[in-house]
Amino acid sequence: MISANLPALQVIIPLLAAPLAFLLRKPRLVWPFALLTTVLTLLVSIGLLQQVLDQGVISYAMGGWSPPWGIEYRVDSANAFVALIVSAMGAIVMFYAGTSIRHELPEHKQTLFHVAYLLCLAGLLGIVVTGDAFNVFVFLEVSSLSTYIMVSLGANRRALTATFQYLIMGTLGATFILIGVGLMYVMTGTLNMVDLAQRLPEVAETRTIYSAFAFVTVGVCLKLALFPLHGWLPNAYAYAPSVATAFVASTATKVAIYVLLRFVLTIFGVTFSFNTMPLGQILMVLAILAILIPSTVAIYQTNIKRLFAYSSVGQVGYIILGISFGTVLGVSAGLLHIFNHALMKGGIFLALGCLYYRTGSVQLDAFRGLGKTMPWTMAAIVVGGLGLVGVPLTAGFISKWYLVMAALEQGYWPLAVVVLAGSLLAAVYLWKLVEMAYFQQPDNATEVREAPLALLLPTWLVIASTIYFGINTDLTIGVATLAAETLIEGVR
Amino acid sequence: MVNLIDIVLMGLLLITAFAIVRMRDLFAIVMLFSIYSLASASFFVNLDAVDVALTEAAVGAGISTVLMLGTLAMTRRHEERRPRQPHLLPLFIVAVTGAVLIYGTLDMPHFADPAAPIHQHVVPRYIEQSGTEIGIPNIVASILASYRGFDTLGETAVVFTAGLGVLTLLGRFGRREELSDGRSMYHDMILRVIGKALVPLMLLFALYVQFHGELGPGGGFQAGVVAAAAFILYSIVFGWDRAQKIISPFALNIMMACGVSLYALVGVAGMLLGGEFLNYNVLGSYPAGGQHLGIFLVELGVGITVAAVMLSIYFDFAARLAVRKLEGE
Amino acid sequence: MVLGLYNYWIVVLLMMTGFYIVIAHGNLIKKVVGLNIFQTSVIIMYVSMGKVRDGAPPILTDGVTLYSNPLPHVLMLTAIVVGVATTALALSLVIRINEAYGSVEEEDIHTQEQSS
Amino acid sequence: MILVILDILSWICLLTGSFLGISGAVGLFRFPDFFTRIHASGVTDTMCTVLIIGGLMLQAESWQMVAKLLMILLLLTYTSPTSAHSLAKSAIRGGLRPTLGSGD
Repeated sequence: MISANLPALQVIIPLLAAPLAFLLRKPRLVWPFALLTTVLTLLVSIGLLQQVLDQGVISYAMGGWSPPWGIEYRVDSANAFVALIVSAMGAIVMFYAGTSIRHELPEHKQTLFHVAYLLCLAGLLGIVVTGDAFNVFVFLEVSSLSTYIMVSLGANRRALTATFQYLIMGTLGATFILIGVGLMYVMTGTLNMVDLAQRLPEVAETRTIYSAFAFVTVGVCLKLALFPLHGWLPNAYAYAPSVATAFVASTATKVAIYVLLRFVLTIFGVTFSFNTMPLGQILMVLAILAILIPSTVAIYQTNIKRLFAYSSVGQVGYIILGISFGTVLGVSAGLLHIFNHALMKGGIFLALGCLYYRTGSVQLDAFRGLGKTMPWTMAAIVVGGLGLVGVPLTAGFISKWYLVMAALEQGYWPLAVVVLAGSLLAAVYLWKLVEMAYFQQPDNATEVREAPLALLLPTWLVIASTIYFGINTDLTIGVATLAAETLIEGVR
Repeated sequence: MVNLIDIVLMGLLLITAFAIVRMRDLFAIVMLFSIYSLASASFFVNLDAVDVALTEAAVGAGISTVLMLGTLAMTRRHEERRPRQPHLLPLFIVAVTGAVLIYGTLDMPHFADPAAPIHQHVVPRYIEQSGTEIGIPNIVASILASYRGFDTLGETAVVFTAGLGVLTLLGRFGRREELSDGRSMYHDMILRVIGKALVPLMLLFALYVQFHGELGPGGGFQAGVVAAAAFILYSIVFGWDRAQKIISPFALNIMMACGVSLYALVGVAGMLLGGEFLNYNVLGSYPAGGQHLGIFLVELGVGITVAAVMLSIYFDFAARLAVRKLEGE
Repeated sequence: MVLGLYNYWIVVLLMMTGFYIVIAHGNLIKKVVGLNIFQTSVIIMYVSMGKVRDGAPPILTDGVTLYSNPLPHVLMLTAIVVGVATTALALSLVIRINEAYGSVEEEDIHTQEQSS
Repeated sequence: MILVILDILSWICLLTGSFLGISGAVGLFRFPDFFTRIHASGVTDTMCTVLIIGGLMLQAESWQMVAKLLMILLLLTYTSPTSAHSLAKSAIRGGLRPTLGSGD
């Protein structure tokens, strides 16, 4: 019975656990409960991926109403893969949250944070596994609202303005998606993704569908912080509590990218998106700008969380660059980078959380002599940073390698130069930290010790996995290629 | 005739929207927004969307306006600054977006055209079969609670999240005992008498909307909002410290969580009895009976959560106001 | 065509008014109002799509065969509730911002953030 | 025959009600100060709703409809004067004083 209901359980477990955790009230009860929930969710998503790889696409009819009348949960290798990333990061970060949140938030807010975290996890997973275009909007709002809550709990008052800006931009993005879905619905009469994909070609050559395409794409790009629409991201990441930054940075934009893929490739179809509409060209230009400009801005940041937030905007550029080719190789490079970047950036933000735990600051000054005082934390940042640069033997290298291959396959060799330039910029901002940490003497005034094991353990688990997936690439590349094929072939 | 009403209402909406752009007085803006909401609710009735109209009137013109007024009471009333010079960039973005949308409407099926694809696919089954499959007359309620019941669970979760968020931001925690609400209108006899008469009527109406939702317009959301409005009225007239004696914040928290859990647990029950998640057919001895029970329970869950969250949000706002007053003195 | 679509065009105009308020005005409360107008207008758009000429409200009644489309109504019930949830959260953020900065004007807040 | 009379009556009610409503709105704009303004709108509004709902009752098709309209009327006769009252009261409390005398 459990195996038949896995798609529903994937979302239901965290969704039901959230109000129950709220009823428990006491943080010392809530955290273990939430941790248990996230671990169960992770197990479910592992099972789900296994099931998809064994049996192919799973279709689950919510409420027993067959699609397109009811809401369908449709799991294929692409969303099983993304769901695994989300729930894995969800579980690891939740383990870390126990110590970090107790330190950063007053007691009565800890419970609220954990509940919001569970809701956010449920929302993100709901977006990923659903096969219904409107259901995406509903769960997008569940995850967005809970993200706003988590970000607003940051200690600095600027967390509030950052959240407000995030809320405005996020709501605009969601409303754009809603408009786009509405226009698609009015032409086809259906909301089910598979059904939409089958019925759209008949009406694809209409101005309404062109307009729907524009609205959905712009709305999702707002959510995934593609370069000129990234305004909300740096401050939101910089001022959120450490746990929230690590979780949101490694999952939320990734899920938004998945939504883009799902809409553009599965629903509208590759031919429509890349031949009828000039999506490939537009995304490619924006991706190049995203790789170059925010990475340059990152160099001048003194708040290191903000630095890595800008770096995230740049890394999103790589993923979008892969997608802009519209080929199997390109999309699988993008998916690969979704996975690898989730690990690297998650690990780095967790390490920054360790730093904040000990020093109460993430400014550049706090890094002075950190190589001596907090060697493990600093090493984690460096290894994660090397991944961002794309040094061989790290996961980042693999995805960039594939990206360059995909570019060369299309004959776009100048793009290889852009990727290289992006890596150089990443090396520059990483060097800033390394110089401060290893070549400067620590202030003697403050005694800084290494972070507690409860924080270091999850951090290093993530960081070590970036190395593991940089060496053993069978699993990730296999699944990413399979997922890209599924997405591009679509349902036709 | 219907067209004429349409045009008048749309004209009203346009005037209100433009007035909001031009106005600088925030209080007037909020009241205009309330009018906008009410006008659109009337428009929905004209478009046959009675359920949507009821919700929009209760939520947009009711709760949203109350919350905005509460915010104004805590901030300042006037929009002080002139917007920075001519807004070329925003104007440009808006013009482009609008143009794309207008362009998109050009190939749309005409307004109210019965032959549009939207009326030919998927929906016919709801209209033709829901009477036998679900067995309740209100098709909107059938779709909301059963065919697309999972959306509604998500939506209830959104409401719960909002309650959680306002609790996090404005928190009722701490020294609420010593706070009392100096702003209460308890000493105004007319208000007291009318309030006493109205509150029970409103609660009765909420119950009617809740349980009559299967037969006519209504359902958990609308009922929840109306019930919350009744308590808000009580709290405005008699002071929120008195209102909190009737229904304590602690009880509200529990209700908030219990409503969502009830909804999700009904779904889980369907799963345990061998169906899919939220499959109500298996809940009863025959499918339509199960549907009936399922819809009743989930609507109840929605109603409880919505009422509790709306009231809780209002209490959070009111408590904040009282704290500010205390600190101001 | 004009007669068949004017309804949608007015709705687009309403939407864009709301959108303009959100992106052009610096007062946070006004932004929230604008956001609400934007969302309400999207709701009007959806509900307009569901209207069928001479249709009845979608509540099964004996002797009536032509009903307006109930599905957009269901979707928009969800959207309204999502809208009020967002509004509540946004307004409580405004209150907190006002406490922290003493202003709800974007420019004032920006100057304070630059100077600090 | 009786239907025609009912129809005429109902239209008289509706039109008078609408006229009162408009006159209230004009008063709201043209009267000199806050109190006279809410006086204008408050007083005419009450009669206006009574007439309009009365007119609608005459048009109603079933007793159920009449009962519902009656309830709406009752509700409005409760709330409309109360809101005018509390508006005036809070204006007084807020320091607003009526303009007395001839107004110039």
